[in-house]
Amino acid sequence: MIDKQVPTPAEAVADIGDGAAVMIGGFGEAGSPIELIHALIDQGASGLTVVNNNAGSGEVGLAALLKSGQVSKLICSFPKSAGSSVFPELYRDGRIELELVPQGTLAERIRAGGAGIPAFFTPTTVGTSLEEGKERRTFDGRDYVMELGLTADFALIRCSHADCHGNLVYNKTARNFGPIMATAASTTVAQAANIVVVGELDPEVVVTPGIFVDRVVQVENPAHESDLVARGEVYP
Amino acid sequence: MIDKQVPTPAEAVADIGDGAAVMIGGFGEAGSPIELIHALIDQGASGLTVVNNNAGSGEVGLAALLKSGQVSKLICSFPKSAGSSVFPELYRDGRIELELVPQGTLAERIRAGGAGIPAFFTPTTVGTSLEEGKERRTFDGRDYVMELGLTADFALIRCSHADCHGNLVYNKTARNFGPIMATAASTTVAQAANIVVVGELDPEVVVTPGIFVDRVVQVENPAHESDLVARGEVYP
Amino acid sequence: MTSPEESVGWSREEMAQRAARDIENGSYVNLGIGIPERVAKYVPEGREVIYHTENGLLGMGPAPESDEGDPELINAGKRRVTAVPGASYFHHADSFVMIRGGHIDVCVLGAMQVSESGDLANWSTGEPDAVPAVGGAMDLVAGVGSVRVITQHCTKNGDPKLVEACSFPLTGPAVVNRIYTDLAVIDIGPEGFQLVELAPGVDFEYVRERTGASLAIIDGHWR
Amino acid sequence: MTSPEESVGWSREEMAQRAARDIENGSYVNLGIGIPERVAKYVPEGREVIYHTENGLLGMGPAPESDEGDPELINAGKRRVTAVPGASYFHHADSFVMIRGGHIDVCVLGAMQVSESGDLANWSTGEPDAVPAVGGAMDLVAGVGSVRVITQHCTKNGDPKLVEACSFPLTGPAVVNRIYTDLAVIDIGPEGFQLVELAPGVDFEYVRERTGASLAIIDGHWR
Repeated sequence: MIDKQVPTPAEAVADIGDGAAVMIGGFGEAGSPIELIHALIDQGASGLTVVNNNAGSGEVGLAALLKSGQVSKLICSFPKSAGSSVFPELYRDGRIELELVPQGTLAERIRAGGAGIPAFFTPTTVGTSLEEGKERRTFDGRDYVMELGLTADFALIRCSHADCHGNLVYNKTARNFGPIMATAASTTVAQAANIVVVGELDPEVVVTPGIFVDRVVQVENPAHESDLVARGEVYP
Repeated sequence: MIDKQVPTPAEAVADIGDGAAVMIGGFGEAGSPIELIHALIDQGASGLTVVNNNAGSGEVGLAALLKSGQVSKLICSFPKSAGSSVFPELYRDGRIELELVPQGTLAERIRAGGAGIPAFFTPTTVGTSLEEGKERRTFDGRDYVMELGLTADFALIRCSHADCHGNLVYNKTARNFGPIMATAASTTVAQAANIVVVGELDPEVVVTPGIFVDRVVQVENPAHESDLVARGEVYP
Repeated sequence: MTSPEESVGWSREEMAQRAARDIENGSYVNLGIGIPERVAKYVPEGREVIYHTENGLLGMGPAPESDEGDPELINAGKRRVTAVPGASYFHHADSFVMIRGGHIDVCVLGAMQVSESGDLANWSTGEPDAVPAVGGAMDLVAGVGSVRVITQHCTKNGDPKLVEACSFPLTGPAVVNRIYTDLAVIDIGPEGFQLVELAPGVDFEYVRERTGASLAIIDGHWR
Repeated sequence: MTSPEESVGWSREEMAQRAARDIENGSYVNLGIGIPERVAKYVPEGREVIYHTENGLLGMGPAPESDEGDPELINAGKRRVTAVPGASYFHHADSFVMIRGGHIDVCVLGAMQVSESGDLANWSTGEPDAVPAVGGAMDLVAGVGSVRVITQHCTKNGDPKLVEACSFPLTGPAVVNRIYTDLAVIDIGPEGFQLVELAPGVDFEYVRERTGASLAIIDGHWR
């Protein structure tokens, strides 16, 4: 009776409003929910804050979303890529705000957001320019900075298998930010290459329990960003 | 060439010294590394600080370790059990110190200790007597208390399958504290019912990666605490 | 103070049954040890509810048929349970991500006292020689969306358990949303205890006499 | 300042080879993108080393034979890799538990500058119009047991990269343990740069001239 499946990516992202904070899974192309991102481009919500480790490549997926002008702020650890000039151009033109966060701090802030932890201390960035504006504190003779948990209105992630309860498993290094983003968003949307019947996923191997997932949408043969970029595709 | 297997529980715990902090896995009997605990009793180290969610039952396993007088302090969320008077007697006689920590805070403190997070904020205990001595702070209009990460010299845990790299998988709700304790101890010792060749565990289903485990020891038919208690067994 | 009258109001099973009526389809629920556990079996047909147990299982099913089961498949009360299709296992830190992070919709707990502002006391009598044990109760009340309590309206001595201010140590301040007693269903409203429903054969005055703080009726909000 | 002489010292491959000699059997290692990646193929036979890539894989193997592989099995440089027997996948928060929690024994990184107190600058030129990108570098230097650097001794312009104080923004202060350059192996000792070993055909004076801070010889500690 619990059935979180929605028929199409378009329906899965239909209620993302202007100004929403959207976490988008993936490290490079692995785990990037391209079809959901493209649906968000079609949908047109603007003034978005996007959380992703990177800034996309080529002019598809995340890079295309940035290019569309829908994103006003990017929270990110590594917004450079060999294959895209989209973000650098927006950034140099002052058309997008960047919050640069070290990768491990980004991951931990998302995990904290999902865990009801409003803040934590980390050694990362102590003594660097990225420490600016953060509170420093000493524990056991070592210095740490305080970082805040990060939450979002939506998370868009990609997995290999899902069931209608929202239980998810991932493929190899496509796991990356998916499981933690699923915990940190008010509404989590997962695109899955395969949707299986409830009970088919072994309870010992479920990576994201269904409690963290609100919608699953089947995308049977998801695109690989590198293929699209290699073919010179541009979205839309 | 990497081979973390040691032949016996006795050898696996031989270097636990007087005054050591020892995390012991398990929630009730599920995941309790009884054979490692019994080896620690035989070994005789004293003045131990033990971290476990409970205080054991009957007079075997954790309860027997407490009864042996080797433990000077217990960090714990629920030191009561229907089946044991060991802890209450020690506690009322002032022969053991108790640090009472809510279960979720205990888990998060252990996870933080393993993650290099010295402190974090949580809403749990705000406005209660267990808040005493903790720093309170407001984030976004809600009050939280600061809790410190918890580490230990040793972790003793129990799993179902291990390989010689120390990769572990668990059985059902015996997973509980094992994976986080493995990250938080300088030396982690895992007893496994089955030791399999490296490569046999699917990389997608490994719960504790070998990096967190220092020693694995095979205990082919581990005792179940409830069986021992039902038979009225007493250790040693 | 009046002594409890066994023949009046709901039985323990009926209290669990009444609480079960409020469990919504599709919700994620954590049930405390004791009477709250019994809620699961009374959830009306046609609703699918997923039970969380803080020791690392989402999708907990009932106790196994025989005395068998797996000693490593237990609930927070350390009793053997089963896992339903769609279940998942996880470690303790992840389990409390679900609780502290606000992902569990409902928990149902026992109580020693509840105050009119929703303070809950259910973990300690505060007696100096008692062994203190808190478990996951403070985490649950701090993190779960809707905190509901099942309790006798009065203690064995006839003292009210619904009070102006708790005398026992708190589990959490201003955390309770709804209380199911043998006499009534009562919400914590903006102005304190608020009657939602009376048990059969019990009238408002009867409940008010046995409540240690003022009890309001909100028009049309109960029958 | 002298201009770089191509014929002198170690090649890039030899620098990687030299760094590989110091990777101990059984260690857990994270290799940065670029030259550091090449260290893996030179680890002496008879040693088993487990490679971590921060995007969620412990037990990373070399690139797949063909151009095939799996686009979802990549390393931190976003290139396709393989997984060796005994590998495991995990999410990003767990991956940085390994890094921040001090579980990774060694990382080998590139550098723009290293100071005599072990400060590392390797993420930004600090130019105002550059797109800043930090990735996992700050986490690695803050958490990994031994931080080692592979770098040319001087820039293309012949300026020293081993300096008294970094002019570029820091990745972390006092974090570097050992530096492998084309000219020498140098430790950060209690009193600054400390020569461990000279590349073939390079003498101490040659290295000292090209080092932007004092360089010590510890008796018997190099040959």
